[in-house]
Amino acid sequence: MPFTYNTPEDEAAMLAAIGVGSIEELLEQVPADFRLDRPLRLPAALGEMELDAHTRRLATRNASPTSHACFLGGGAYDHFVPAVVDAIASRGEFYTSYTPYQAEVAQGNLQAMFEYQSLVTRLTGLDVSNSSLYDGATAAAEAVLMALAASKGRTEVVLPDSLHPEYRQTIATYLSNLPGQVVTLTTPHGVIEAEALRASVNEQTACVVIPQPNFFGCIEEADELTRIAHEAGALVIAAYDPISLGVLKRPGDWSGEGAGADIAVAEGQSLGSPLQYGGPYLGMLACRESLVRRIPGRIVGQTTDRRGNRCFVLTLQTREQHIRRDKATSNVCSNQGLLALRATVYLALLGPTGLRETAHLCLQKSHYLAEQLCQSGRFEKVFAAPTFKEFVLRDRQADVAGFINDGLEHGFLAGIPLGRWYPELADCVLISVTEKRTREELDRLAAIVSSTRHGDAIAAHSALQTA
Amino acid sequence: MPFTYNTPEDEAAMLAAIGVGSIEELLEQVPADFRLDRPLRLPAALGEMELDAHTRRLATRNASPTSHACFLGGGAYDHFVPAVVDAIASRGEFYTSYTPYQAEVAQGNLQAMFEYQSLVTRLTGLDVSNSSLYDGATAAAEAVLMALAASKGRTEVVLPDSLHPEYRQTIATYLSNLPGQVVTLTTPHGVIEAEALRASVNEQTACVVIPQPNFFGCIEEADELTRIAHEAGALVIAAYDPISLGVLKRPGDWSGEGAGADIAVAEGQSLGSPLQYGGPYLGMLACRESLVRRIPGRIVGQTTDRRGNRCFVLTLQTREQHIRRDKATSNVCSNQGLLALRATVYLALLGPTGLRETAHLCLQKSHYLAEQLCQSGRFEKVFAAPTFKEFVLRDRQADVAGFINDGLEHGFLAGIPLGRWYPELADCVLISVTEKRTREELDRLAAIVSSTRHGDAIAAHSALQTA
Amino acid sequence: HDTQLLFDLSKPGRRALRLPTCDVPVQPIETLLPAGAIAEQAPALPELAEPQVVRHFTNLSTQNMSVDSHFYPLGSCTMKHNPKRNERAAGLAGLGDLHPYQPESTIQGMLALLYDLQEFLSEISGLPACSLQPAAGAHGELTALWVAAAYFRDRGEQRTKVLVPDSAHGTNPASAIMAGFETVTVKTLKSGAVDMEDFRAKLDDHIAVFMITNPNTVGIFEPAMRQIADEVHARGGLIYLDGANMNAILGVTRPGDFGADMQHYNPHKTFSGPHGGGGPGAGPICVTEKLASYLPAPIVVKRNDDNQAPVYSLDYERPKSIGRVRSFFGNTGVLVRAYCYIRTHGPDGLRRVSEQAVLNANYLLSRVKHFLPVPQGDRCMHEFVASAKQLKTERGVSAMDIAKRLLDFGVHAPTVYFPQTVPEALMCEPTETESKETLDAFAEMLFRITEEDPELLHTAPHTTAISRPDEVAAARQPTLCHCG
Amino acid sequence: HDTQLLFDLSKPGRRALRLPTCDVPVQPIETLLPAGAIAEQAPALPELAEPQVVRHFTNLSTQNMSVDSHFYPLGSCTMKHNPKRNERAAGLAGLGDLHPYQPESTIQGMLALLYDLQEFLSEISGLPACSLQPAAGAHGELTALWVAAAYFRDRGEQRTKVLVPDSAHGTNPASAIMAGFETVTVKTLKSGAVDMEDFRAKLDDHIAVFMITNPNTVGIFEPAMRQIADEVHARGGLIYLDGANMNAILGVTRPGDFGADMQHYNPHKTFSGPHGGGGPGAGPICVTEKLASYLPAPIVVKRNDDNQAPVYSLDYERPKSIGRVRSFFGNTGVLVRAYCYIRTHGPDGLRRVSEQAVLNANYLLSRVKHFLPVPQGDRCMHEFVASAKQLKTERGVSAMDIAKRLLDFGVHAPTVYFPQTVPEALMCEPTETESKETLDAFAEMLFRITEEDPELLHTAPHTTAISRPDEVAAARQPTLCHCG
Repeated sequence: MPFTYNTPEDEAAMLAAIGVGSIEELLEQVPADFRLDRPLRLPAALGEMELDAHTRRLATRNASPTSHACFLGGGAYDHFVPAVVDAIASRGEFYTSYTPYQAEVAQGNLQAMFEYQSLVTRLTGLDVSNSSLYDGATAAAEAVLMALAASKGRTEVVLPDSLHPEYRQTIATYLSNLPGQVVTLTTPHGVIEAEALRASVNEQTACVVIPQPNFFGCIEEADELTRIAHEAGALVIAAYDPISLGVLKRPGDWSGEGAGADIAVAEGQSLGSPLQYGGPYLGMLACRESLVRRIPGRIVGQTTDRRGNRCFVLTLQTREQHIRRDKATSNVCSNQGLLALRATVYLALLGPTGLRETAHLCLQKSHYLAEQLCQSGRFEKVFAAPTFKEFVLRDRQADVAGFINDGLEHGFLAGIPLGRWYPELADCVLISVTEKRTREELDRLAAIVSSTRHGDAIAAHSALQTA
Repeated sequence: MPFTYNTPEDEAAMLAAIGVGSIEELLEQVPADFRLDRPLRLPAALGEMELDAHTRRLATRNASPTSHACFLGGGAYDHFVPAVVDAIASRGEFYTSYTPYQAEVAQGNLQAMFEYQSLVTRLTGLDVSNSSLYDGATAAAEAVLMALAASKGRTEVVLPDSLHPEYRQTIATYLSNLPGQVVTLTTPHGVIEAEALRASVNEQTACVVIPQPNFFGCIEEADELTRIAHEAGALVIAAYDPISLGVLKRPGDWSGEGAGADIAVAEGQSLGSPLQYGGPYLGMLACRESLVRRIPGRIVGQTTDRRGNRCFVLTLQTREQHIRRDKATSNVCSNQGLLALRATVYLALLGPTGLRETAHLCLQKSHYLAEQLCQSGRFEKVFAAPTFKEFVLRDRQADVAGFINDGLEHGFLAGIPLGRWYPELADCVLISVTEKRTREELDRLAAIVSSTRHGDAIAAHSALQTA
Repeated sequence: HDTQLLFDLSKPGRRALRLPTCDVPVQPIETLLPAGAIAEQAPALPELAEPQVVRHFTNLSTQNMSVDSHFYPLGSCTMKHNPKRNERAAGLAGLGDLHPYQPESTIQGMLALLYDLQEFLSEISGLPACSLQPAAGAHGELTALWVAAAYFRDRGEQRTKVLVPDSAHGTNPASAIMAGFETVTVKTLKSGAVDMEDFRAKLDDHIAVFMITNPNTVGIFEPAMRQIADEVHARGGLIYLDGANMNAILGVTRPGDFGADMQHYNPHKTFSGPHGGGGPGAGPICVTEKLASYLPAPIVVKRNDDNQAPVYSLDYERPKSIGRVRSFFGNTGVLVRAYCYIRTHGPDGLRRVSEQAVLNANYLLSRVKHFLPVPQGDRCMHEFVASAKQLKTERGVSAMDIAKRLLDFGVHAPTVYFPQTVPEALMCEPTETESKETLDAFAEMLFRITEEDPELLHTAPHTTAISRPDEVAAARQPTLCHCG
Repeated sequence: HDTQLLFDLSKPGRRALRLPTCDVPVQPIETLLPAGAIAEQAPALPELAEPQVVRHFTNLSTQNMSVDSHFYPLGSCTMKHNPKRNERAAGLAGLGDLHPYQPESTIQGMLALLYDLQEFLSEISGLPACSLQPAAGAHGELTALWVAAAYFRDRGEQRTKVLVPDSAHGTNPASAIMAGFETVTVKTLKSGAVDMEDFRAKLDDHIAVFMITNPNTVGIFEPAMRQIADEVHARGGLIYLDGANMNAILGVTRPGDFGADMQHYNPHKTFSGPHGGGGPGAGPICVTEKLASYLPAPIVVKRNDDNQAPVYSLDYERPKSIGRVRSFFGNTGVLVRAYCYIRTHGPDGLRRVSEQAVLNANYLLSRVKHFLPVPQGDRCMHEFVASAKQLKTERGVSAMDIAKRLLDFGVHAPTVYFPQTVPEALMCEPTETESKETLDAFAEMLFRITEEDPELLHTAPHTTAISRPDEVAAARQPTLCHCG
């Protein structure tokens, strides 16, 4: 038992002080007929060395973006994580502390959260941010609930097909037992059409969720769409990619400064967090000042202490479940503090120039790859709309699985088949290109598509090994 | 320039304050004819992401004890490093601090060093320890210099062939321009013979270095050898493996408690430090009280501060180069503080039971493997002496290179050929087994030796992949 | 105390990260993106050098108390030791870096781990079906309530109410509301037990779920658990077990065996996942067989073909599923740590965890009760709630005063003012990963504090960088960001 | 201030690490080992639980000042920022875990890195041959002197003396003695420059090596470097360059170009390897062509066969080599970090490092000289030495008082009382990785201190856990271990 302290002598002394003869006697608080009368059926304990060997063995049974060049996106991205982010986030004082209920001994977390909130408002162009939610999808769902609550009486939520399918599914679950209906907007051309939106919004519309860039990587006409939604009295919820804000207009600025989105949500994994098979990630949520008391989750505020020093505390807690119980804005308790810290460190390292350069590299490289893949003749672009860092291609051979398998064989995680979510796009693949991908990798991926001869591809692969 | 701060505005302000027009003007302190008039011929700068990709590419061009089961020893061992050791040693306050010259802001390092010294005296059974030297070989050389200085007039240093050849080479270098001659003791049976030692020591002998276990993994008759050396008035320098002290008698106890080795040196890499291709490692040196003022390197002592609190300081500094210059006991300045910290954490985690269990696993598993390999018929034991965790085998097929290549092919770093250091053992291999090796690995290594058919071996290898 | 913000440290032109130059032909951005979509300038992030960033956050970190550095008896939060070995495993290339949409063939190791974890959690809870998807405890509660709602909907039953004891975590009623139920509060007795009279008065055929925390939030095992479960079940309702206190009962008793139909886990409490300053956690849930088909998709399944190595895959074909409750698989990084923790302990070790947690809590209770009354009595499971009511009445010393003063002694405060059923509550959960020496020192500190000058306590803490921040001002005129 | 030692925390029976049971047949230990070799009991190590170990060392760490947390202007030590990216690279599987006796075919990536590093160091120094083997700066000095001795022996010359300026690091004379030479001290002037008269008086045909630090230890570039080198060379001697101060001249000038025959590097200073609380460092050396054959073996060599990828190997066939100076290849972990640092900077970046280091030092000098005289004058390279002599005389305030008081302000002290040629010396090296803001704050602190009440200073520091330890008592009756 490496993590417990009590020696047999300790136990004896403690039991005597308690006034019982054994630990068993203490456990008699649990009625006998509830007691488990056998050991749990679990594998026997592993020492650290065995655990280490075991987990390493499991890890070697996986391919990963470390071993394979990764072109998978779809809401989770292989962006570069600077070493400083890991170094800071692995400090025990950060990752082994709890929710900062005692502000005097939690200024580290509280100030970092305040900095996070400040960075998010600067990123989005909105007034306030909370200190994190679970992930992009639940942040979107919480934003929808905020909008429904804010626009009393309105019950419709317009979701375009170009919004991440798992976000749409999550929102549907969140609405499943509540008054609030999803109105689906089809996007046959890969983006929301202004006319279609105009036809979908009315006095029942609480909000419209506008993804930017959307799930297909396409750029929505956010200015126009925002105007349409606002004209109908609906709130606009932006679902943005934080990296894209190195080049794209901020949600708060859509359709003109201060006239933009009312709430902006994002998956913050791109900002310095590892992919770790889907989570924990970082739900980001910012909004206009007027919505501040409807925000779900923790918020940190600045104040002064009894000596007059600037300091930070959890604030507006009357929104929260631990105070308001069934009247709370949300049931959120644990948030993603450590991931928000990672995003804070990441953005501090990047600065405005680093963010812009990162976004530009994604933009340029993804367009280059799309072009190379289309030139092969096997693929064609599906949507005409401009894209940021990912794009949808149609395999003229209708063999997406084959393409992905060929990629694997040559050291690539080549793309995401879209058939699971979009049956009509069963012959299509979503390909994402981050700043990490080198031209050499892009050219090799294009080469295995162009070449049907196996030998060439193998040669390309060996080239990598000697690089 | 990610690590510098000055903006052009800063530079201008600073130059103005200094009273010069440019940095160039400051550099004119260097005479013009010495100035380099071209850029250094170095590769262009890499951003962090590029550096990361580059170093990962270099790493994938190496096989390693992470990817291959490692049976290499010879003074550097693949022992298990608990995660706590890495977590503590990667705290910036430890690894980015300097030699604790200002005790008030270095109690962390000073106390850890004091604990290290205390642990080493308990490990060795000797009175005092310094706070580290470069590695085992230089610790041995420094010990020899100590012994020569202590036994004024005596100039001979007896080194057996069973001492690590690189330790012998290092000692020879250290003695190259000093009064002090090496007397070599051959060890045809893998250990020092008492009679041979008796014949080599005399009133000129300053010291005898006794390795335990020795380079061949064999157990020396340390008690008897110590008595012989001491009878001749020579000092005994033990060169021990710290892990072996989980089962073997402490150097200070050789030939009876308090009658043992006078100085004990070791390579401390085994105690929680990574292999990292040969360094940095940890030179350990402990000795009797009477030799304390001849110790090379830093020593930490306990004292009290002006308020009467227990605290720790660098002490006995009049031995050292920064005070005594050409009268110092050694020129050592930088030591291996971070590695000593690792050893301290490692020993704190192991405790007496963990150290004993680790030693026992090495002992049992190495004997098991030796037996399995010999049963194959291809190998035979070379020396009759008992061994601890490594052993020398002779390849009856005299194809050590073939054995090692076969091993590589099946995922093993199988052993160290001895021919480089011992031409007479050119058909021999040194094999080491730590607690990390599993029976399955030992059996598979034995299997590839037994089997001459390639197919079987491949099958054995695939078994690993699916484990 | 230096409260310089990142923004205060910024100077135009500083850089901490240099990106490579573009190695593909660069096209004018206007040809790639519509003019209206392009930002006029980059967001006003601070401009810093790397050493600044490192020093800023390193020093910030030391303003926190944490389990790595301090005793942290924050009741209900199970602030136990966070093993470094788990951090190492979760960070391995091949585990920590997998993309959520990789082909299943490329993640067999990860799926095997997750499948086994599903099985482990089911075995520990006695509830056979498991979903690893929820992102946190409260999210698990909500997911389970959605499952319950789907179950009743499927059966054509109109059940609108959820019973919640007044001592429950605030997440319980909040989750019930989000799942579309109304909450009905059930009173508890001074002992912390459910007031059976009140319970029976409120139990009817509209009750969908009784959300019970057992051991409850004062740390006692619900004495009427059997009756509660039987009577709820008799009315066709379901029992939901708030798993926050699982640390008390691992291998001792199983929720599925004492009547629960659903439960969540807090792996970051029970299974030592670090709390990360408030998160991330995870909230896997286990349910009975009859509720299994409503769990969120996907779930990891295992196929054993004859004589072949097992093949793992993700089962999305769950037509009755409530659907997704979040994106991607789940908080896998947290789940990997939980898996490691369970593998490290095995059956005997897990039971010993609970035994030692209960021993430590009872020992601390026995030391403290003499000067800080513990209304629930002399026994507890893994935590107990002391009350400073008498001190407050007699000397004006509040639970908050005691909590703040403890900070001066280098110990984190217990949870205060929860549960609301105990006046001036101090909820202490020492966990099994603390020593008798630490508990003795803590008890002595508490005693010493109860004897100290109340004035000293009202203004505590005295040794921390800041003291008693003005929370009222913070909430009244909120400053929520440093606006550039 | 808690000074509990590991031993104070120990209790019999505690365990932090569980080893697996033996999976091979266990034989009685007496059948494997001779009775006389077996220990009667295990060493008396402390017995601890893992949380204790983590908390103990976490809290110990915060008792240190470090570059990650504080400005650390410790002259001559180049306490610059230690990039985290280098730590990551050095810890990679495949770089950080290689066994030193792996077959060369299995370490081509590592050998390529080390080969390139040899080339980089040669280019930066202007000295064409390189050995990466020495373990630290002082070890590099010693190795170079062994090389010199071997060179002269090979030429049949009897040279017994090494010239060392009185301002040199103590390692210089200490290394000279260990290499079998006698040291002859050369005086320096108040400006820090070599006293040429004294130098010429001591230069003769028995001089093997002049060990010069340039920029020297007061931070000025030796004005008579040309003459010194010419005159030593004319007498057949060699110039050794103590590379501690290379941070001042990267890409600006090269030791090989200003007359050095040999030099060492301190990668943990110049190339940002962290200092680790006193080590590890590394001490690679570069030498001229004529000395190359005496370098320690092995050296990494590269073979380019036609149209093949280059093959790297270790060259042990060096018959004139002085032999080994340590075991294994070298302090590779430190060298990997140096390699990363050089690759991160490239030619322009390295030069900029020195430019900024010189700018920062001169700026600080310009701010400080008004109240803390700098005897060497108004200019320096990367560091300078101020003197508190006047303060000492007039107000009784010593360099040590100032150093200790700085700790109260959250800044590490400069190097004090070195070089011994400057009375009440305060040697400041700000490095290029500090900001103007930090330098301004530091200068203000220094000024404020010089105005403070001397009594306050004599008893400083006041805010640290301990203050002014009794070093005399420590040395007189040494307590060097906690003896069980």
